[in-house]
Amino acid sequence: MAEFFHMGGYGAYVWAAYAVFVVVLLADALAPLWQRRGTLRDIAARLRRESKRKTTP
Amino acid sequence: MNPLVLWFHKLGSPPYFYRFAGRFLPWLYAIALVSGAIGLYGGLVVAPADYQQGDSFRMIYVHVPCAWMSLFVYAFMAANAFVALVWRIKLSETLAMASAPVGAAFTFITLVTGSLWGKPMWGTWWTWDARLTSELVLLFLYLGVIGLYHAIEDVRQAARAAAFLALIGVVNLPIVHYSVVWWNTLHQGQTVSLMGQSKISQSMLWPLLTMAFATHVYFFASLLARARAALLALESGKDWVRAIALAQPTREASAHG
Amino acid sequence: MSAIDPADPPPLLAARALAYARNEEPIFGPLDFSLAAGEVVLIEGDNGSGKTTLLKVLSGLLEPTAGEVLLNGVHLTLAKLSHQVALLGHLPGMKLELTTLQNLRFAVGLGGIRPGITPAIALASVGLAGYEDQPLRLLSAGQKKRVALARLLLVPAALWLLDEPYANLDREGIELVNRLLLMHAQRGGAALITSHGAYAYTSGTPRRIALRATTAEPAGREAGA
Amino acid sequence: MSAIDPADPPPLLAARALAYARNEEPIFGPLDFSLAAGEVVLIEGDNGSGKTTLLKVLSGLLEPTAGEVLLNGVHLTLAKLSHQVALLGHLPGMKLELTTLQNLRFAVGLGGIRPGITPAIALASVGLAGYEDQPLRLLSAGQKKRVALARLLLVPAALWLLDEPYANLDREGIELVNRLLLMHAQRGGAALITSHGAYAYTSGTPRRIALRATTAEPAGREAGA
Amino acid sequence: MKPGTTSAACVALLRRDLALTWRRRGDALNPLLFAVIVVALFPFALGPEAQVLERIAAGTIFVAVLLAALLSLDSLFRSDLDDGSLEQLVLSPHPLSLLLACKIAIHWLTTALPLIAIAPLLAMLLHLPDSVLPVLLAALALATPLLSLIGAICVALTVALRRSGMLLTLLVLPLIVPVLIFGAGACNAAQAGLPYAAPLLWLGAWLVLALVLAPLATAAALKISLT
Amino acid sequence: MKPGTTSAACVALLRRDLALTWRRRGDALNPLLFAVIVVALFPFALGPEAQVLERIAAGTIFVAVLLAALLSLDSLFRSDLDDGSLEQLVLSPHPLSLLLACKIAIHWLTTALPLIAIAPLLAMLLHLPDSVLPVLLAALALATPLLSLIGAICVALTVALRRSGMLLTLLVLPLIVPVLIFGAGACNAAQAGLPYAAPLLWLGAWLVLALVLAPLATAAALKISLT
Ligand code: HEM
Ligand SMILES: Nc1ncnc2c1ncn2[C@@H]1O[C@H](COP(=O)(O)OP(=O)(O)OP(=O)(O)O)[C@@H](O)[C@H]1O
Ligand SMILES: Nc1ncnc2c1ncn2[C@@H]1O[C@H](COP(=O)(O)OP(=O)(O)OP(=O)(O)O)[C@@H](O)[C@H]1O
Ligand SMILES: [Mg+2]
Ligand SMILES: [Mg+2]
Repeated sequence: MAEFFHMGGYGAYVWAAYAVFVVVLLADALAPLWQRRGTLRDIAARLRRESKRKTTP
Repeated sequence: MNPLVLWFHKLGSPPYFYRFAGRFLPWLYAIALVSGAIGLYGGLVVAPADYQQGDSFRMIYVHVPCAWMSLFVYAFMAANAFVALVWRIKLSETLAMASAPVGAAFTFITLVTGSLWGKPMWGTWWTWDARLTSELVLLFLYLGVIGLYHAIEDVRQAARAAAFLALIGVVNLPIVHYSVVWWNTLHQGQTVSLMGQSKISQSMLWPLLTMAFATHVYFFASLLARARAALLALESGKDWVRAIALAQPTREASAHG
Repeated sequence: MSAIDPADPPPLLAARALAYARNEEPIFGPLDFSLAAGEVVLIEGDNGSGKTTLLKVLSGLLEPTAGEVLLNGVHLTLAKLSHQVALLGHLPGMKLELTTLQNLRFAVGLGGIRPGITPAIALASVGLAGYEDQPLRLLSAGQKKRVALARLLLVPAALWLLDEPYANLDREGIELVNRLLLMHAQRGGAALITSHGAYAYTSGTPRRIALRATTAEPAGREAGA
Repeated sequence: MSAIDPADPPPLLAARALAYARNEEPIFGPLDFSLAAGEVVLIEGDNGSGKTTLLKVLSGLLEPTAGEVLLNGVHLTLAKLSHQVALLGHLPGMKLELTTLQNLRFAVGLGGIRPGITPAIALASVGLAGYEDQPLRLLSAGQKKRVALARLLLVPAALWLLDEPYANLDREGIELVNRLLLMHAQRGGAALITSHGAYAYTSGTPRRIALRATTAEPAGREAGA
Repeated sequence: MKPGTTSAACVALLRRDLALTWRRRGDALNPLLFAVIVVALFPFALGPEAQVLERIAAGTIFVAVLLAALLSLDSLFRSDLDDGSLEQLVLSPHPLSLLLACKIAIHWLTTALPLIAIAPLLAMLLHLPDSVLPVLLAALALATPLLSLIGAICVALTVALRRSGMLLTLLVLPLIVPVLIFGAGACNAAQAGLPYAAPLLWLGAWLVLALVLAPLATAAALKISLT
Repeated sequence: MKPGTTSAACVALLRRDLALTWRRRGDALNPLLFAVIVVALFPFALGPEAQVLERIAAGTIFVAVLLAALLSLDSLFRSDLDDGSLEQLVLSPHPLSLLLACKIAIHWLTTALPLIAIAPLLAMLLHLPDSVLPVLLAALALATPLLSLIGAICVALTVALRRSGMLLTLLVLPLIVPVLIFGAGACNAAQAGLPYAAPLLWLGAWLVLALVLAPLATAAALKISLT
């Protein structure tokens, strides 16, 4: 197992490369989720404001 | 009308696309995850160490698929940009702009993993040879497209301007791909080829192809997710979006700042 | 729609179901109106009702979301439309560093000149005789507006689109605008002007087009990620 | 001049032989006037007569070439003067990227707040309730002006200097300005407003200060070496 | 009701822009001084060793000139946008690409040409060998119009933005990397005694292409960003 | 009729400027990209030889970072001037120098600090030896606030002019040549294995001086250029 992580002396490089791969793609996958949630929240807030605007003269 | 054409027409309608994409997304993510796991297992465990490079060659399984994707996504973005500019199809604008961040992510991974691979192989993190340089330029092109898109306030105008820029940048794609042929570079030449004979053994090849498949599927998943989010913002005045927003669980929604 | 009765000349400008939406938010609803030669029409509406936007659409700077515009009964692309029109917006379209005369000469070079007038005459008719060599930068807000009005006199456009032409002008300036409009109408031109209604075009009762503020709030991108 | 009769309170603002010249060209002549608490005074003048320049001098942004300004009977340096005054010029002094509420909060942080009012109340009083989270960028010309008026309500300044407050406003907006001015006068404030005279402050007949355009043409530096 | 001729419009535009440059002639000096200062910073930053400076002379001058030309590009349409003149240009009945070509030409004449003129001075500051100077001048003469033309497209795309200066740099850079590599490459080859004609010929070929296509692309980009 | 406290005004200003930076966070990336791009231009212009690049690395990075910080300085008061906020600041009852110090601090935090953070990346691109990197970072950490402070004075002087970008460069560069000499000098000394503490200490001393005097000078300059 330790040998597996050691990667013939190249462990640091190999695992760093894989870590970058996973982390960047994970961030990329989460971004649209956040964005969608933010947009929906903005729209809902705006709808509320609009209804307020219609009620106040 | 031909049912396929009809379906395409329907796909152009944002609410339909939104629902359609929402239905497919989980499956795409699942396929990408599973095939990615298989590919990584194959690359990290099954494949033998390279006789020259030892275990460091295992970086190929992230480096090369991402490198391929960085080019593929740009081509996809440019094709959509072309359609968006010529036929003014809103969905193409959205798809082009949704591909840019994913492509930039793949380009970034290519640069970093290449750099990490270069340190043990060439003894330096970075050299200014043609392939590395043109890939860096590709990253700048992606960033330019994204930057321009976010800098302009009107969303559709922003998409069209950025699409225009993306089209101009297409000249860089052949340079990246053929740089190893046109100039003598430190970077490895063509090793894997779909048509001819690959210069790499089968046990090393299949995990690579699996990873390539996984990254393609992942790209389309991410693309659909981004396009969905962008469509919501773009169509925020339409009733179907309002309905979705109102159906959202309303926590203490403080929307300021 | 394009069958035109030869006895009845088509209106100079006709809009059919013209509408504009920004990011899917309607700014002004579908509008139908026409403007005959010799007519001056006032566009009225409250703050934010889309008056400025309407003029930009009619001048060809913005593309309408729906509807069409006909000039002399001919359906026009927006690019063509823009050549028949003189727009006076909030921005002067002039260089502060250059003199009034230099600015007007450039406008003439770009847009052509109406026969029988020169830049110097135009300047005199807006009450700025003697200011020919004055750089625009040294004029007050109202004086700059007068130079912009002089440009309208020079350029051979049948249709004037004026966005709040009365703003920043003193009483004499307001009368000047009315005089210019009357003159333009009498020689067969037409004009669309916006106003909040407190000042009005005084010769005869002008026709009015009313814009209501759309209730929906405009959806811009709020710092979208 | 500085002997003040204690029985007769000094005027809020008094100008003595105030004059301004740009590059030796007089812009407005020596002016003497005073403004008591509760008064609203209209500065009238043709285009280029120096109205904007006078307000800038009174707010302390420009230094007068001659004369002096007294606030509550005390002779003030311009730096001090500027702290007692709220100026509403042609520029909004607000950030287009921020929401109306954020902009007003900043104004309060910078200038302090009048007791008994909040930014949200001020917004509502200018007819923009419901626009609290709207970035200024998405408002029309008239709506932006209303936000600028809301700032005046918040800041604890006794003297308002308003440069063409009616420009860009619809009828309702004009009435709003008049209402605000009346309110400000009734609670002991004073205001100087410029106008071309076509709109006027409607409650009672306001006192007017007339500026004549100086006959000499302003001599700027024309591409001086 | 006839509009004026297109050539009259171009002449009017050229005259106005020249008059404006003359009125703002202080501004026109700025790119020159910027280039001089950037070049002059290098001896301070690297130390005064002549060999080092000589080795980097051609490349540094190229970079400095391109940066100066690039930063001044930002103002190509800026003031016309701010005062509404650009709207008037777009609304004029003449081909927009032709009018824009005039503006680009004026811009090159008034900013890039003076930069080429002071290149010998910059060369002296960094001890560039005299034999390389003609190559440097030829390379700059081909590279700067290319930059103006390619840059104009990007400026047109960013014109609707306030404060676009640096974004512009980002957009232009990828497109002019080849120009820089070939232009500075020719100088470096000349300095090393190698043949240098090929890269210059490439630059010339691109320039011809850009002269034809760039004004059209600029007009298209401008229309996108104004509507 | 009491105005708010001065600390409330500073807090309000800091909050507003941070909110603005957040709203314009795309713009905030620009100086970073500019610095990366300038650094990247050098290998294109000079060729890829590692020894050459290594020799000029520290100096070039210093020049690039200073130029990027400098060009972004131009916007320090620009938008406040354009929309009239600056008039309101000047008319406020609080010490102008304190308010301006807040603005300068925000500017440094949002532009110069990120530049320092990516300096290691720039160092990698030009093959700067690892041992020199800490010295480079220290020198930048002392030099960039000096630049912001000195630059702010010049910005205040030029703020009333439109299009002041390059003029600003001209005013500031002569003033920061000593900063460049000492900062890059320290790096070069470290690279040559020589002692490098003295120039850094000098930079530190100037920084303390500038922290005290520059906001006062900026306020004075601003008042001059607004009236
Ligand atoms: C920062 C450094 C690097 C960058 C930017 C980079 C970039 C790229 C790109 C863009 C490709 C795809 C080209 C195409 O499909 O047309 C690629 C492929 C490849 N790279 Fe790299 N690379 C880097 C370093 C390395 C290193 C150090 C190695 C190994 C020693 C390496 C090995 C490979 C291999 C084997 C391929 C597949 C070639 C093929 O079959 O087409 N790369 N690289
Ligand atoms: N750039 C913009 N982005 C988004 N919305 C905008 C923009 N400009 C204006 N709006 C909105 O569009 C609507 C119409 O604006 P427009 O400027 O046409 O109104 P207007 O009738 O000219 O008003 P005013 O009388 O105040 O000038 C307003 O609700 C305004 O808030
Ligand atoms: N920056 C300047 N430099 C030189 N002269 C100027 C400048 N600004 C204005 N002037 C001149 O000073 C005089 C007064 O200008 P000011 O702007 O105060 O007039 P105003 O009464 O506000 O006019 P308006 O009603 O048109 O706004 C005018 O003759 C104008 O031409
Ligand atoms: Mg309007
Ligand atoms: Mg005025």
